[in-house]
Amino acid sequence: MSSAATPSTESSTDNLSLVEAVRDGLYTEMSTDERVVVLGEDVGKNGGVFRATDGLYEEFGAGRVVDTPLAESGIVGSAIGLSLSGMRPVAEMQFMGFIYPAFDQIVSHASRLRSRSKGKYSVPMVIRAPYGGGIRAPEHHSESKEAFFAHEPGLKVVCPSTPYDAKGLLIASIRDPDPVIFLEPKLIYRAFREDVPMESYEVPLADAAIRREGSDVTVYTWGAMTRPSLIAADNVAEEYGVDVEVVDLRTLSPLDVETIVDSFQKTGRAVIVHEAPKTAGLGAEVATTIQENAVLYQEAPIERVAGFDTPMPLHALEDYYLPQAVRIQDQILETADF
Amino acid sequence: MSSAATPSTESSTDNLSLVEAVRDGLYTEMSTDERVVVLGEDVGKNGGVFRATDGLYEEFGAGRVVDTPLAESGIVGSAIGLSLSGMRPVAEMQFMGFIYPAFDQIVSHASRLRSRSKGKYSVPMVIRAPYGGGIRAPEHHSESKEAFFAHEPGLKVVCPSTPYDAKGLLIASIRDPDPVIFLEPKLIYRAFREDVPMESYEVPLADAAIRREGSDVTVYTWGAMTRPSLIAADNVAEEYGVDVEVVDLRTLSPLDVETIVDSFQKTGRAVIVHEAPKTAGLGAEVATTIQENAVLYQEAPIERVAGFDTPMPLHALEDYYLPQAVRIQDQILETADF
Amino acid sequence: MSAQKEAERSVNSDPTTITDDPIQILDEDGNVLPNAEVPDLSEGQLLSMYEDIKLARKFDQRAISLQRQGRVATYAPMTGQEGTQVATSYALDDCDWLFPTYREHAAKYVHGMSLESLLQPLRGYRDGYAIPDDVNVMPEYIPIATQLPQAMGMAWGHKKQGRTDEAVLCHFGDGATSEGDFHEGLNFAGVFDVPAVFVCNNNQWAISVPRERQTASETIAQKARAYGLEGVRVDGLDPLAMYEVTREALRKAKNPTDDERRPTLIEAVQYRYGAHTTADDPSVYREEDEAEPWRQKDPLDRLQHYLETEGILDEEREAEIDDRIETQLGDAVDAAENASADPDEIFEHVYDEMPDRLREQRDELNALREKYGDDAFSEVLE
Amino acid sequence: MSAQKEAERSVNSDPTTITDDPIQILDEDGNVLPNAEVPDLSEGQLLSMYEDIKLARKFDQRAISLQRQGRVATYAPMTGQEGTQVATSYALDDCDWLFPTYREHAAKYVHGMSLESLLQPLRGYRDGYAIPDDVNVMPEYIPIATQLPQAMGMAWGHKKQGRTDEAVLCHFGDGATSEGDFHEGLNFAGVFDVPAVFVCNNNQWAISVPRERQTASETIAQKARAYGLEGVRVDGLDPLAMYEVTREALRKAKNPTDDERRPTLIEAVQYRYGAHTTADDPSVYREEDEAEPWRQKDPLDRLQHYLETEGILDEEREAEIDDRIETQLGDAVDAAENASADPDEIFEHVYDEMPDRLREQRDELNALREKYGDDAFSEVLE
Ligand SMILES: Cc1ncc(C[n+]2csc(CCOP(=O)(O)OP(=O)(O)O)c2C)c(N)n1
Ligand SMILES: Cc1ncc(C[n+]2csc(CCOP(=O)(O)OP(=O)(O)O)c2C)c(N)n1
Ligand SMILES: [Mg+2]
Ligand SMILES: [Mg+2]
Repeated sequence: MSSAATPSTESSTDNLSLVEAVRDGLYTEMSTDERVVVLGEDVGKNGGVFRATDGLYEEFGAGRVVDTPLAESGIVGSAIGLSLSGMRPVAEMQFMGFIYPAFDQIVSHASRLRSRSKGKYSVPMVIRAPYGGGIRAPEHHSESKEAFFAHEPGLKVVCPSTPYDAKGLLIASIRDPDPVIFLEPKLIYRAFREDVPMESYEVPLADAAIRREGSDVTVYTWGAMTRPSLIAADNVAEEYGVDVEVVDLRTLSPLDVETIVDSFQKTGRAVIVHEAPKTAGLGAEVATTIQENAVLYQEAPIERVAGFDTPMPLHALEDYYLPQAVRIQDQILETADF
Repeated sequence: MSSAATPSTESSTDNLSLVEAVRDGLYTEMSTDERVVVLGEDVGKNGGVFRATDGLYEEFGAGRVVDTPLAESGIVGSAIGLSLSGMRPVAEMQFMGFIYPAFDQIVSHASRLRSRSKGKYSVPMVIRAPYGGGIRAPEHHSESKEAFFAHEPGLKVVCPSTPYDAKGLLIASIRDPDPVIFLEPKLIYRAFREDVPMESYEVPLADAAIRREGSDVTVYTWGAMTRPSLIAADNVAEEYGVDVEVVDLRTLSPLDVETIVDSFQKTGRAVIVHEAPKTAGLGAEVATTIQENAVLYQEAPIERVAGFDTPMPLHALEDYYLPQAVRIQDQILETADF
Repeated sequence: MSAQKEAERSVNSDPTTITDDPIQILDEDGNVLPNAEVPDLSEGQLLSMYEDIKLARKFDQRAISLQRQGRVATYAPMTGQEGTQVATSYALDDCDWLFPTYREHAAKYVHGMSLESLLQPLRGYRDGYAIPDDVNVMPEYIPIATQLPQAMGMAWGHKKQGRTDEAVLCHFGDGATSEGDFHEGLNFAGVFDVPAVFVCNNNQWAISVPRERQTASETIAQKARAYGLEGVRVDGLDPLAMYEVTREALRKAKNPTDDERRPTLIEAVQYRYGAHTTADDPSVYREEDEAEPWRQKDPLDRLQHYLETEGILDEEREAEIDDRIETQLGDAVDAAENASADPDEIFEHVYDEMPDRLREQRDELNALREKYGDDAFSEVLE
Repeated sequence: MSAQKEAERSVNSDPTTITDDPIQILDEDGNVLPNAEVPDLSEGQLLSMYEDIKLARKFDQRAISLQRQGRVATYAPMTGQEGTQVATSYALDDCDWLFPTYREHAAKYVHGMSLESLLQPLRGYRDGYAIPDDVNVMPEYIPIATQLPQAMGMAWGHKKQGRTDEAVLCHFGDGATSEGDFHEGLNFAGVFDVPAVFVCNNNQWAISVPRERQTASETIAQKARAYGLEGVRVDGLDPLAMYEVTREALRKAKNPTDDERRPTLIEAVQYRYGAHTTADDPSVYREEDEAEPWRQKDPLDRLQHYLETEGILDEEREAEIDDRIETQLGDAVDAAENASADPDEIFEHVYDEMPDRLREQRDELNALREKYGDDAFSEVLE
């Protein structure tokens, strides 16, 4: 099931940042499937507050790249209706912290129309939202609440950590027959570039990616926390000879249990890293799943390095809130030494 | 920390069902604290669709028992404002499935006003909601999503399983300086009666209750699932001689980690029972907390008996969805035999 | 304050607005009002409209009695509101879409759903929501007002695809007008000018909360102005007026003239004769006799009177109608009572493809059923 | 359709409404309009109102420049809107409450907050939200429109406690009118008739979305009718008109006559001269010269002209004012730049009493800081 998603070796690639890859994914799908429409606040002329829809309005026109009124329940609710009419809406929530007014439409309807109608109606649609902290943003702009959506049956939850995956996962999400919450790690929107094929490709919504192979401890993470996890892994390898495997979950719901458990059976030790508050975060599900499936392999408590159980502080203190390499590293060593 | 909350031995008691105890808790607090106001849909003349506010309108008048327009965000938002003005609002959500329109007010504001203002502003308030399935209710009327609220820092989440606790926890919640989500197990609203002191008393929002002592396996549960857990415990004791401890968490956030871990250190085996969907439910947090704190005591995988990762089926099938004694029992035996 | 301001303010701020009586074609007794024109419906259509309203009323009685016998779960009666339900659905073309609430049983039936399918969910089976492919009805909406943005979105999609001949008609109650989704849905409808008709079934009550405590606005129709839309008040107990107004709103939705906007908010002024649902006891919060003036305007009686006056309906026809209704209802109840469901259904259609974890959960459940038998699961938990 | 219906419909449905020009006292040049009466403000009050508007403008410039230098984070400018902000806060009594958004810096300042406290959050420190006890200002509201139900609720609480002399004034933008919370808040305000004034700062833009795409209603003031409330349109660049209208709305909120309802929706017609925030580039979505007609009506210029004409302001006074402003701004920036925060703060005030789990998390963090030093935490993650 798992596959280390390396950029394809196609000749025609672009060197893209993660946010550019999101844009490219939208562009690619809109070019080939006219059912795809993008809607949200400031996604049109303005090209999105993070430029994720840059140029799409000029390319596809106001009918397919739609600036809506400022109303998230209206955006998601009308996207459900668009989907029912046969379109493939991609709705943008400007920040994950502003998805809550749409919560009812998402959990009461988008997630359930298929099962409510015994399969007659379905709402293929994508809700994109930049999530997470670390960019000195004001309050409410740093939310990371993937666990809310992972707890709701009928939704898929996806979170890329590389430009290549961002494009491939987004395309797969748009084509997916089920509603997908697509969380974009805005901390690394422009942090690095990667060669991304110009043509269309999918990264399947089923597989975690092993970002680094290792045999002593597995770090499970996703999105923006993948990078500090990899840094921490390199550091402990170099300084302490601890060999860390880093698993990037990529699809947060449904989870790729096989890859998660396989890695643990190899290492017997796990650290889970996420920036959401620790309590009742997705880390708890990963830890529980591991020990349900592989308790006999377990050699140390499965630990979480996570955001604290507090609101995100204002930016002067946010570096203390987010799991930094130093925190991850310290935990890896403790877990390795248990 | 833990205390088996047995009815006090006061001479003046009433024999009350759980919903009557909720009503009595409201009545008691409203009688002594005029800041307390009750608001919601149909809570006034109608006395609440479950009669949880029966007679309060007649007793305290339309100014303190307020029928609001049909708008949950308006109810919670205005309750926040009432609280800021010095009142002690108790807002009713008619069913937990209808709390979602108010989600933004709860997670973005009620939970954070204290920390946002460095302690200047706070919003002591209670949001009551009947939760859970099993009463042949229509769609959306059987939600059990306590995990959403347990994941949000700044909120407390409370869930009684007995009439005595319902009254004492509700009074403690109303008096608590922080916002409390108070989930009422409507399946057992009228299932049994218990002697409940007529006067005012608090059951602290900090302590889990050991409902049954045992040494082989601990079952962690709350609310409506406490009863089938106890039935299962009795059955396995009788039929297989397995000695089960049943811990009723009562306060779901913050968790009473001490009681949870103490019991596990005694039994080394745990089953968690909840009716919410399994994935990313609160059971995952309990399991993870246990193994973080007591992995060396662990003798079997910690297992969950939970709702399935599906929407609640219509009532013809809901008995298969909810954890029944038979499912709990089977899991207890498997865990005991591991 | 300056005189200028004074003057302007009085224009700007006039909080009083539409107090007009709702549009009627039939008077309270069922006579055509002077100057009113009856809609262009054939005798056959008028007769079958009457039959459907009567069927709706009998269905209601049957469902309530089934509930009392414990044979179906909580039911939301529609007596008094059948006129609006039937007439609005008569105004629909087959290709139009219907977004109903938990109360629009008759509206769904007229737009193509079987009586049996209306009963199935009440018996706990989903089949009634697996609506046939050629029937453009959505499963009922229970979370109040959530259907408005969705109906708006579907109409928007139709417009984007050039399918403006497929309009969307969305029902909701007076209570629903207080929810944020009412506002967001109608505001979007105004901005994107979509082929949709929004019908507020103002039955004066949202469970126990009377219309006057729901909003301080004098009418619900006037709320349309907040969205730049047309708002129309109609006598919801006058099936002919409801038909005509809805038909005209649908015409405009599909084919507006240059100075018309597509969407309309229709306030259908009605009364909920009975309980909110079979779980509700209205005597706790309202006077029994409050219903009287409304019953005087009963849609079934009025249409009957009109049809008799016009010589379209007579005793013989009435008897035929009653017979047909009895047979239909009997058959529907029988069929619904024969429904059954396999626990495997719980796991199906959650996703297009069943995830591994769900498959495991299903298999575990089935293993337990095998081991302990189905009876072990039907233990009463309470 | 019947003539009767035709006639009724035209009354019921008229979607056109208030197109009047907003209320003004000063014309675009700052001359008092014929028939207009200037509000009852002393020379000293008028002068200090002018000074505060000027201070607001300079504060804006300073904050933008601090942001460009990387000394503060994203800032939401208010140039063009200071007139409304200052005038509405002048209309408040000290005991009244202010619910601001991220843009009402000047409104907060006038109602009692220090300049320094406005800058602290921009530097990442919460102190600016720990508002002094005698200052009735809420921390700024960022999730759009969420403040309306809360402001309504506080006013409701005051009314319940007989404290109707403590009114609540709630700010929000034109974009905010599309959110469900706008609707729910105003509808509750109408039903419970609370002492609150709702000020929509219609600055024509919600980031890149122009007012016409936000709603199809012609004015925002007319939305008040959906709630049975009074809606007033005012020239938001006319500080005297804004003061007068707000003052009158507050009077009515606290002390309505028998035929008045307490709450008012004020649409303050303005223009956002600059960017939405310092992270925004308006040239992408609007023409630079669109601002021109608005700049012609600039509140600072108009008040200056008025005060000069009245002989209240002269060069000397202007110079004094400028000096004071410079000193104040310099001091505020210095003070804000000296702020600091202890990581322990993260864990404080989440609950009244710190739960064990939080205490542990705090202790773990401090142990790590001890072990690795604070620098290890300031690694740039991107
Ligand atoms: C969001 C939400 N809140 C509360 C409820 C519970 N509830 C069901 S029906 C109802 C009253 C609805 O009144 P109205 O909109 O007037 O429709 P009616 O029932 O009168 O047809 C309420 C409060 C719900 N279904 N959804
Ligand atoms: C619920 C929510 N959605 C989106 C945003 C992002 N956002 C911040 S300001 C803004 C525009 C607000 O426009 P308006 O209400 O007109 O106020 P203005 O900024 O013009 O003062 C948006 C979309 C937000 N803060 N909250
Ligand atoms: Mg109603
Ligand atoms: Mg604006």
